[in-house]
Amino acid sequence: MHVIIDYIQSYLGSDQTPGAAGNWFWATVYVLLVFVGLSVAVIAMNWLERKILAHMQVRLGPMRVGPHGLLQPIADALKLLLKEDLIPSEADKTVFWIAPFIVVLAAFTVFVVVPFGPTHAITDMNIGILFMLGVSSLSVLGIVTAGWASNSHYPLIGALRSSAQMVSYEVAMGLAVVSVILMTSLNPTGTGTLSMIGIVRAQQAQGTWFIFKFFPLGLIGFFIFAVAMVAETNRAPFDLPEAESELTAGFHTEYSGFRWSLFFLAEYSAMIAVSSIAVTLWLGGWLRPFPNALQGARWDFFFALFPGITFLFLGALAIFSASRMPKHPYFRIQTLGLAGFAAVLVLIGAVLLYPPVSRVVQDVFWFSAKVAAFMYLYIWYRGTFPRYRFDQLMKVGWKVLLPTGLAVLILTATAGFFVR
Amino acid sequence: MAPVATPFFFYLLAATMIIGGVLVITRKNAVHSALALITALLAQAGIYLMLYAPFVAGVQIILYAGGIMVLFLFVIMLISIERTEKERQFNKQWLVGIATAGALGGLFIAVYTKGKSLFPEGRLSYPESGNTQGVADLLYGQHTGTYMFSFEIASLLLLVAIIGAVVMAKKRI
Amino acid sequence: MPDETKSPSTPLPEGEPKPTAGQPATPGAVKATPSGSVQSEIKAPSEKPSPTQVPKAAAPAAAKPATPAAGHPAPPKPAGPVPTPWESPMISKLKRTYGSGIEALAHLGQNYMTVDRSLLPEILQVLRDEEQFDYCVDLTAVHYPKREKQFDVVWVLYSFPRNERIRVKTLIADGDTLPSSVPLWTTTNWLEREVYDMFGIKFEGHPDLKRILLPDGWKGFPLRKDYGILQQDNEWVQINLGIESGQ
Amino acid sequence: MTDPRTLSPLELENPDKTYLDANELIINMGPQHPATHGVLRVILRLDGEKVLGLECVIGYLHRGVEKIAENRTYTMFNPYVDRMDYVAAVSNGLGYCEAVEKLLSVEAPPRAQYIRVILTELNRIASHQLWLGTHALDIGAITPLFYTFRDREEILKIFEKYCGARLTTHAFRIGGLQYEAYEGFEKDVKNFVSFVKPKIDEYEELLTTNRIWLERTKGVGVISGKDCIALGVTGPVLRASGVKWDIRKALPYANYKNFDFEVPIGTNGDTYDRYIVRMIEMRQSLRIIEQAVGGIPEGPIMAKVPKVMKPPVGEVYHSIEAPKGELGYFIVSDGSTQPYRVRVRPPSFVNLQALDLMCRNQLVADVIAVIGTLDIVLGEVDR
Repeated sequence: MHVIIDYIQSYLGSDQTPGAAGNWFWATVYVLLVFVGLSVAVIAMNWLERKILAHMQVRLGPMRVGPHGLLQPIADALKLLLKEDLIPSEADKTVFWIAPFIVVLAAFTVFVVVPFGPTHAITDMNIGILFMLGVSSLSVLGIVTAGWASNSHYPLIGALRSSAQMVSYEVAMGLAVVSVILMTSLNPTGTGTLSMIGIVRAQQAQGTWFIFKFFPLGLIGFFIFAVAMVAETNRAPFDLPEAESELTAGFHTEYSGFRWSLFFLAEYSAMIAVSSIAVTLWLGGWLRPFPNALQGARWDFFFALFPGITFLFLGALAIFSASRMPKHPYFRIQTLGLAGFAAVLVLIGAVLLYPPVSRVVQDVFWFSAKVAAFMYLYIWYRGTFPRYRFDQLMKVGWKVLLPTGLAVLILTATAGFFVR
Repeated sequence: MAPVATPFFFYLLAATMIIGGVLVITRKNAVHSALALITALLAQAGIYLMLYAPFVAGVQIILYAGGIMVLFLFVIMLISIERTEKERQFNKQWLVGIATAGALGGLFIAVYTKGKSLFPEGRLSYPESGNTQGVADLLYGQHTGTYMFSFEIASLLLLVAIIGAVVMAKKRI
Repeated sequence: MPDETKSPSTPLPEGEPKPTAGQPATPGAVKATPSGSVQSEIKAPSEKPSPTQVPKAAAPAAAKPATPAAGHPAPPKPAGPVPTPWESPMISKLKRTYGSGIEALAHLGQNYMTVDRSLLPEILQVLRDEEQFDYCVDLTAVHYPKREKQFDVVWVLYSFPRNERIRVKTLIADGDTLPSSVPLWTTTNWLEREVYDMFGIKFEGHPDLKRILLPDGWKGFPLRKDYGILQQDNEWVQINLGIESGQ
Repeated sequence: MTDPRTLSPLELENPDKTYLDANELIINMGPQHPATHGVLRVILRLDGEKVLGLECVIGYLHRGVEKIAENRTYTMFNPYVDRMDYVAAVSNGLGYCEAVEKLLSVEAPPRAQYIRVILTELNRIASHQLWLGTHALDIGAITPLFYTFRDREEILKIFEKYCGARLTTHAFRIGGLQYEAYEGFEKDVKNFVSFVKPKIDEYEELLTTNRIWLERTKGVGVISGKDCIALGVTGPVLRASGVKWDIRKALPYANYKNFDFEVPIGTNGDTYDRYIVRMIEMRQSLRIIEQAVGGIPEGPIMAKVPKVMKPPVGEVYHSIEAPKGELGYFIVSDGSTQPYRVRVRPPSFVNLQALDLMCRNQLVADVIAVIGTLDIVLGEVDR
């Protein structure tokens, strides 16, 4: 017993990730935390997307299930789980079964190396970014097999489009990533790193986010990645594989119920994953704004307030909404529910204001806030842009992003050479 | 980090690879074969990881599993599965095939039993943390880069292959 | 599209004249359903001219009254405007060329000409090429079962340069075919298909003459006056639901 | 551009040919498909994603309107026409009423004419708004749909206040109007005009200069004016191909002579031009409404029409410029209370015929765009 507690405690002071420190207990805890956090994030994202999109489109979005539709994602999830799981009779059943799992596995596995903080990652791999790109590229396998296994024309076309699209945009994405890796090598030893944590530390050491490095090269590289990542995740305006108006639902046309929800889950976690890459590579990962310019205990204290204040603000918003709920008895439960939700938010905010907690949590907070900004962008794109046509999409990928990426890579290398 | 349960993972990955490899040649459905091949390739990536060669493992996943196999599937999906399923899996030269496989197996066994002196005992000389840098040094290092020339030759060859493929595939340029 | 698929396969009931051998389905045959005894709304004409004689026998001007409904028993007479001759340079030119095969009238401020079947292809061609009627607005038919030549087929033409709309009408008997005007106006492709679908009038030289609005296996031609709605409903209900129709 | 006359049929019945060429794929789009605007079924023959040809299969919504007409009196048939192009029910009603009026040799009184024009033009805007929303949705922009539906609601409110119905309005009667304009009608219409003007700018802001929108619509589904005329395509599609022809100007009906408006034309005949033409048409409709609503004369709203209508023997073809093109009614009277034959010349039906020509050698995604830009309503195609 003592041994176990010692084993658990031995990690606490470590400045490494649990994976790198070889602590199985904490690694497992982190895996569970990431899994639960991701699931919650997907659920929240589902609700937020519907609400934000709705408000962009002069409508209210879900309003019935729970106050302001807060319970709608849960209701949806229940519906999907209880739904009949249809398998087309002519489908290749084994492959049809496996495909969604490949996608989900790929989408979740990448989070092994995502650094939520200097020590808040499941593990820190030497080849972190390579691992992320590699594993996320596996999800295309799931999509292709799903489209093929359905044995139907629309899914097949969706799958073809999807694989072509993902393979081509991976190239541009890779070039943008390589330019960042070149930037990490601008240190006295001249050695760069592929490790996710190492990349953030390099930004810290060089005193700038890589988006501002060699202005405008970093910015252009970031832009290339930001476009490619939308295409990688099959989101509007690059949502051709599931273009509703053309291919009904693309590669998952024949899927229903639980298996369909796996695709849904995978899509959203893939969005979070690529956003995490972008945040880590260009936006300083877990670093708070101006970590070098605004140093000192006072600034540390000031920035440590943000997580708590954010939650308090959200809580206040919920209280305000609760006070504006209709006063009809019919709405009593909903009002109470919203008030309860507000109370929970305020409580979390209060806990986060407590300095020891806020110090631990603030890295995660900044990281999540940056990712959340990307998520908002995703929704915004979807509300604004029409859909590209397939040849245009390929043209953008091969004729615009790829040459630009190459140019950025070469220019970054040149700039790096002179700086050193 | 100390390796954990190394033999277990080795045998697990090796078994996966072998089963995957066997499935590749026995499945009549080409897509199933491709999926089995992907499994085998992923297991191989795992073995690279165990050899403290994470860079090779990552490249294996990106290139083989993520890139090449997707293109394989791409092609396979477009051909008629019904016809391939009717075709005979083994042709008349299966005896020769078995003989060759047996010879190769014999060679492996011979190397395993006798050849300890041929290969230095132990692992790759680079530790896990420095492996990627080590690979880079071998390829591009100013003083250590012994493979620079061959690397560039290889890339030139690939470029030629790409252009050739485009020329042959495109009816009109 | 083989015609056999549309014509009823069941034998014709008693009392109906057998269609001439080799002729397509006649309106009378429409009623030839399993429940052949059910009366259609309007009786098919009992006498049928031999279609082969039609082009020659029908002297075009011969008592072709201007009003299309002339074949009907005189309805209670409301006072209304009567058609007046339509006179224009175009008409006189056409009349000079084609003589009495054309009858041009104006009614309610709208001009139309009735053209003999034999002259029709030529006149349509002339109208399009020389008189610049480049836009075929519509093509449709009207069925007068009591008349010898049962169908009015009407082209509504419009000329962009002249800003003028006219109607060209021809009369044909059941079973008669018409030359397809698809080579003249592509738009008539679907319009002819619809006329075929609804009236059973065939257009020779049409690229793909098959039913358009109704399913391929449909029996009969619904817009003919002798197409029995009740009977069709009865039949459908009996075949598909196995009960008596409540109509 | 291929000459429409040389288009060959698809030869779908020849399975050998399609089977042997492995590059060709036959895809069935619809009748249950999110982007075929109803129950249109399109059989596409594809080479990869390139369309080699397509065939429309229609009739899933066929209700036999023309047959029904033969069994109803003139008055009884009036509501049926609303069910054809149900997004422009008022225009349908106008065409039918005017055709029967012509047969009866009566004319609606001026006051009725003005109100008719206002309602018809409102309906044109509503129809174009619905088109814009769904068209943009097809191309992947989901937001304009909600904007247009929000603003179309205001039109439907006016309809509802006027005649109690929103969609299938049955607003007009043969000989004029049944209902006097309600109190505040003019104010409502004026308010609507000033309300919707900035909204149309809003739609344009979202789309007109949007790069993706331009890429998706420019050069897509091109049809020349000559082909349009050969195929009988009318309405905004014809005008976008550069033919300045609008029945309101060419063969004026109702009292459109009294109003001052422009007929917009395009130059390229592509999807983008059709979009622009329709946007301008909405503005021009507002202009007509502004003129009309200021000058509604006093007077009766119904001409002297007998209770039991027995038009004299004769036939008449009358057409109007519906939002989708030339909507014509060919009515044959045998002097009885029921029309002997009513033929509807549906613009959607004729325009849909151009789909094959416009989609050849384009991509699947363009088929969707072209179906959208043709602005078809299956209720009218199938009748």
